[in-house]
Amino acid sequence: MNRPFDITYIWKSVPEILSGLGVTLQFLIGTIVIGGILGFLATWARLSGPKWLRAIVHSYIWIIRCTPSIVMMFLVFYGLPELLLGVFDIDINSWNRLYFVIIALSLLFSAPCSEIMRSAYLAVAKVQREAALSIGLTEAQAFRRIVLPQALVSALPNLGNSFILLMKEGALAYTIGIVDIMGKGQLIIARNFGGYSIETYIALAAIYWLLTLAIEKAFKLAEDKLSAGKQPLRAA
Amino acid sequence: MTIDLAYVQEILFLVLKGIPTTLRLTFIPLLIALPFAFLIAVARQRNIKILARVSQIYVSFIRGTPLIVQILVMYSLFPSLLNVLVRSQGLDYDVFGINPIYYAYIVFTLNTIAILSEVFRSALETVDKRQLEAALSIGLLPVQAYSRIVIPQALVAATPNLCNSTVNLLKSTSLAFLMSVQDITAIAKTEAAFGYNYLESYLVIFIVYIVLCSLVQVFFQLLEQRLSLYKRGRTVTKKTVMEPEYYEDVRKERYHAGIEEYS
Amino acid sequence: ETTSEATSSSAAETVEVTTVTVAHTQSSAPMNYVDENGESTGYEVSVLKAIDELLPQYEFEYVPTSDEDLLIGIESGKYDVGTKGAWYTEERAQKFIFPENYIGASSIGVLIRSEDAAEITDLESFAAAGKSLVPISPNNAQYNVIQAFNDEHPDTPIELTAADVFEIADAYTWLLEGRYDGYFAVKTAYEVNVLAEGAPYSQYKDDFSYFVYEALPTWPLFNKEQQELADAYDEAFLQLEEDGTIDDLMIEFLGENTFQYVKE
Amino acid sequence: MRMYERSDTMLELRNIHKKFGELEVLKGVDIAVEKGDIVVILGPSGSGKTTLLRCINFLERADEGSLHFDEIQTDFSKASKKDINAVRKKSAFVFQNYGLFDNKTVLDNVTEGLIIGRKVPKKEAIETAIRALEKVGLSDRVAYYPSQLSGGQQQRVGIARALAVNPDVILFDEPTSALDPELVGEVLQVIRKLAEEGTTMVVVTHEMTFAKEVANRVIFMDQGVIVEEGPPEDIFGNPKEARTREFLQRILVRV
Amino acid sequence: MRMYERSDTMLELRNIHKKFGELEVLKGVDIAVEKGDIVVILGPSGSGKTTLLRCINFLERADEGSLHFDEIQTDFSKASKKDINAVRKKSAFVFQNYGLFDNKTVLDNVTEGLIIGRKVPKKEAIETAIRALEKVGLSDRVAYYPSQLSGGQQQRVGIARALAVNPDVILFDEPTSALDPELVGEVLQVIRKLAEEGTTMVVVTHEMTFAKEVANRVIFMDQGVIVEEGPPEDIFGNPKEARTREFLQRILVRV
Ligand SMILES: Nc1ncnc2c1ncn2[C@@H]1O[C@H](COP(=O)(O)OP(=O)(O)OP(=O)(O)O)[C@@H](O)[C@H]1O
Ligand SMILES: Nc1ncnc2c1ncn2[C@@H]1O[C@H](COP(=O)(O)OP(=O)(O)OP(=O)(O)O)[C@@H](O)[C@H]1O
Ligand SMILES: [Mg+2]
Ligand SMILES: [Mg+2]
Repeated sequence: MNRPFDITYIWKSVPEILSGLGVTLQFLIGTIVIGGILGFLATWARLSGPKWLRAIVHSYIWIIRCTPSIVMMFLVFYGLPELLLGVFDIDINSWNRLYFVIIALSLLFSAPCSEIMRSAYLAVAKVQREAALSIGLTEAQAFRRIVLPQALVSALPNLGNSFILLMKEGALAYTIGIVDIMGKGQLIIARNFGGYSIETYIALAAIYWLLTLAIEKAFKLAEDKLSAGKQPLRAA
Repeated sequence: MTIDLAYVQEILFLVLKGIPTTLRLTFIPLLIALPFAFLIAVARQRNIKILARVSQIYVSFIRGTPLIVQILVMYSLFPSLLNVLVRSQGLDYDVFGINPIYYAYIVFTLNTIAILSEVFRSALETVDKRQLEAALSIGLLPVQAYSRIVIPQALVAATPNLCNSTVNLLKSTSLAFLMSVQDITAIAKTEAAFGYNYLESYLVIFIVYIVLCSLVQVFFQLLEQRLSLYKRGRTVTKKTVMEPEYYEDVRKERYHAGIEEYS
Repeated sequence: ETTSEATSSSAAETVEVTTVTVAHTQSSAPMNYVDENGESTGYEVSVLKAIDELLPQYEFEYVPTSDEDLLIGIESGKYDVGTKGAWYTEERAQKFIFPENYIGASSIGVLIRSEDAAEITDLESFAAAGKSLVPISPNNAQYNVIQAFNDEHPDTPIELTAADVFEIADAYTWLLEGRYDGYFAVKTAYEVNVLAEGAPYSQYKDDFSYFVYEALPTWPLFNKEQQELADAYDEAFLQLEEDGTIDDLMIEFLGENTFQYVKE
Repeated sequence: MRMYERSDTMLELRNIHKKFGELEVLKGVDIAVEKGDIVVILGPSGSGKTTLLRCINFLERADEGSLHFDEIQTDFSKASKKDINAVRKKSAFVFQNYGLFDNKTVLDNVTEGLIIGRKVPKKEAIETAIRALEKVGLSDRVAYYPSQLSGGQQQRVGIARALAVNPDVILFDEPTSALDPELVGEVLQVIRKLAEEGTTMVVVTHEMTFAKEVANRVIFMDQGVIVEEGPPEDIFGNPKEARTREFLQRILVRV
Repeated sequence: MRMYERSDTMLELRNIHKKFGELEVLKGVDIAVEKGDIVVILGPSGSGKTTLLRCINFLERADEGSLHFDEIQTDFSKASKKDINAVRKKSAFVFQNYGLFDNKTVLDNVTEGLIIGRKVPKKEAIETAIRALEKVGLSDRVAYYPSQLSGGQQQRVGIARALAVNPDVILFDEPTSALDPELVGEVLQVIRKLAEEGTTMVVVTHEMTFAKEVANRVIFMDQGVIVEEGPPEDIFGNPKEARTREFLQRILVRV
């Protein structure tokens, strides 16, 4: 194959790509926190809220899951300021664009996140909660101390999937001009008129993979810690 | 800013033609991925030495690298490589004539396998070990024990996450346009480019995805209800207690055969 | 007169300064892009910067963004003006104000293998030879050019494949290995990737040959409310064309003045 | 047979009804238990004993009926969150299936209700827990997880967990089903001692010996109703109802 | 005490060792069971009874020792998949914790091993299943899921499930722990009848009456070793070992 390849360029592009890391981490963490809280509230409402609230939350999750991310991005970037201005007379047009990215991603993340939590919660044996209540723990305590840690064991791999997907959502930020590591890579390639694209993408992939390995490592530790006392499904 | 409804209608009709492609791009990779993902999940769960290790690296690599990079490799580099191979074998096969949708299938399948393997792994965590043991003890083979007892129970916890993944996949198939595959997003974008009717195009895309994703969600919701019947315990009615059909059938036949020994 | 006011800096403080948000695409070098330092640049952006200097009543602020956001943003008024190498269509003219003067011209040339150079010299001969083109993004002016060509030559159309092209130099390889026969390349890109000293494909420079088909004029797009701004642009643009700034910028970013290839 | 000083009613249920779908499992059950009483509930499999205990602790919501628990007086259909929590704080449940916390060690299983539920300081809670575990002969298994225990060991952790929180009322659901006779005797001692200290207990059991030796009142249930109740010597010695006689006959023949 | 015709050894274990981490739970156990035998294993909680049964069925892999099961002869460290499957096909296990399939109704729990494991036609399987369920008094619960059953009902489904597959050897782990005395008697009848038909059974139980009435050999285990074994009249009437005497004493005092 007559494809030019300049291995040193991989190295050369790394510093500039890394200058986008701050943005990536900001929207990743921001979304995990806000989207996670939203998802948690949605789960709670769906499992033990009053009927009307359950219906609302169910539709919310339903619609969000149907929404393509680019559509959500534009709804938030254009619709939300209009809405806030029209209804509450609050002007958020001057906000840092990163906030819009975080809001859009949080909404998108909250729905699958809530489904992950719901399925994990339902998978914990009923008697675990009952036993906790019977020794005088309140519902909240029973949930936090007994049910949640067990539910997390089965939620973690799915949350891991979601976090990693989220981290790679830079393309979405790029559409409104927020440049994360992926965006940096694309800027470099554009400046080179497409030259050294493979080298640049290799650098990008390596950086993403390293970040993924870090996330996976953290999840593995959490999983090992939380699954204490659990007997893995292994045939004798 | 106004939305041109007539134009929305026009694009909608054009976009409908892309639905089969979008569905193919979703369900073919999904169906191929299911068994592989499950095998990886089992291998990792049961810690089967080399297999578990290799799958772990695979999952991490595929999840960890941007889809666009995988598309670059699969769509841009892979055919060139294949071409060199075919040539070196002296074959006369037109590698570049291959419909790029196949590369799209490969990329999406590889990704779906990685994602679903984690979904299944977590689902298997929810099944009590004793369920497997009980199945083995009445003489089911491990394969049967998994398929009849463990998997149905694991699927209850897996369904909402399978739904998440399917819906995500459905939406991310729009990336196939990078490989010149004409799915619904591709058609809408091409239409939009001419008159810059992006608002209308995105509205149409939104509508179509709402319909498609809703169908997927309905399917998985019904599936979850069906699979978790045993957990909620279906409401006991007089009928289910007194005369479940199969039981009645057997009783009747016994009666007619004159061997009704139990009344 | 406004022009004299604008040029004389002494009058500047008497004018109320309006901030104008200028959107531009971030990855369409050489027309619009973001440099190593995160600064907006490119041919079109540079022209607008020069225009800003001529207009004391306006202060331009640049926002690099994507094609989609740029269009929706200008239409909704989030951005006052935007530039993305947009070409003119009737439909677009209903949504945006196109000024009198186009800002640049995107030269459309086709890169082919040298072995075909004898046979192919223009699009007509390319089409007649039944050659295939590397897929083009429908967002790109080139897409429109081929569509127009096909409309004019219904008997020998060029097969046109749309793809959401991501900017990669692989098209050069594709030509070499015979996957496609022609690549619609901006001349600058060809120069940077093939002709220049130490360019990634310089070792194959004899394998390629390039012909220019035409240049398609590109316009900045103004929000429907910004007629006044558009007028100010037109005036300033003519001035820049006159004093040679445009020509300088063309040479700087595109290597040549592409207006010469614009067909009327 | 012992008689403990009786102050007043600790626990009283009136007219409990509970349906699962169409199946009526409890058909109007009344029970009154005095402070310090050990009430044993006997009855064939599926007669509603577990369901009754679960209703007392609001793990199952009875469809009808009223509950009086110490100062708490409420209707099952109306019971507020506050009432429910108060009842649970004052009682403990030993589950038929042990119901240990799978993600906690033996020690943590026992201290959980103390440290979290009752805000006992950690050190004190551990001491109490170890004392409770010693009573059931398990102080050498504190660091094990439930999945690493034998059936009998798990059952004993369940008992220790209930004892440790020192509740006013303990509800035992077949607390000795997985225990060998040696241990049954030991648990019996523990229960007697608790009663002497004033703890009220309701025990569902199939062990007749256990019932005879420990109860000061025996209730015989069948098909969701109380067939007969009274002091053990009456129930075992001179049952009035035919159903009770029939049930006891088979046992007495065998033992 | 019955003596059944004895053909030859059905099940033989030699020198079984099993460790969990550092804890040696089985320390060299030897057992030989003839066809049609009912062997009862007694022993205090945690002595390794369940672990021993689990090893026989390969639910736990013993670290050392050999197994002879009908024609199968293998070493635990070497046993092939084929051996393991063969052993499981010929045996059934009644779990201390019932171990019902949560996702299957009572009827399906019982037919599963027949239809899937043994390829019995569906109709025939249902008939067999219903007969097995009738034996344990549960034919009116065929359409229930395990979560809708009382403890005793679950245990009986577990027994019916094992009976239905008509295995050569049944391993019972405390099969009557959740049953009332009436039902214990019935299960005892069932087991006796099976033995007469030639089924070999190993029963772990804490019910001494059960042991006395049904066993033709009793094994007393403690701390991972067999302390004493023999016919029930010897073990109960005239135990040789001090540990056995001590264990039995406490029971005999109480019963
Ligand atoms: N969730 C449920 N849905 C339907 N029926 C149920 C449910 N829970 C219990 N039952 C039925 O209620 C009846 C009483 O059950 P319960 O557990 O109270 O019996 P029990 O007296 O404790 O029996 P055992 O001695 O066998 O434990 C049983 O027939 C059982 O099938
Ligand atoms: N997975 C495990 N990890 C560590 N220790 C274990 C594990 N399983 C069992 N044990 C230990 O092995 C010992 C024997 O357990 P086993 O279940 O065989 O006892 P058992 O004789 O059946 O007792 P019981 O009558 O109480 O059921 C117990 O002390 C228990 O703590
Ligand atoms: Mg019960
Ligand atoms: Mg045991």
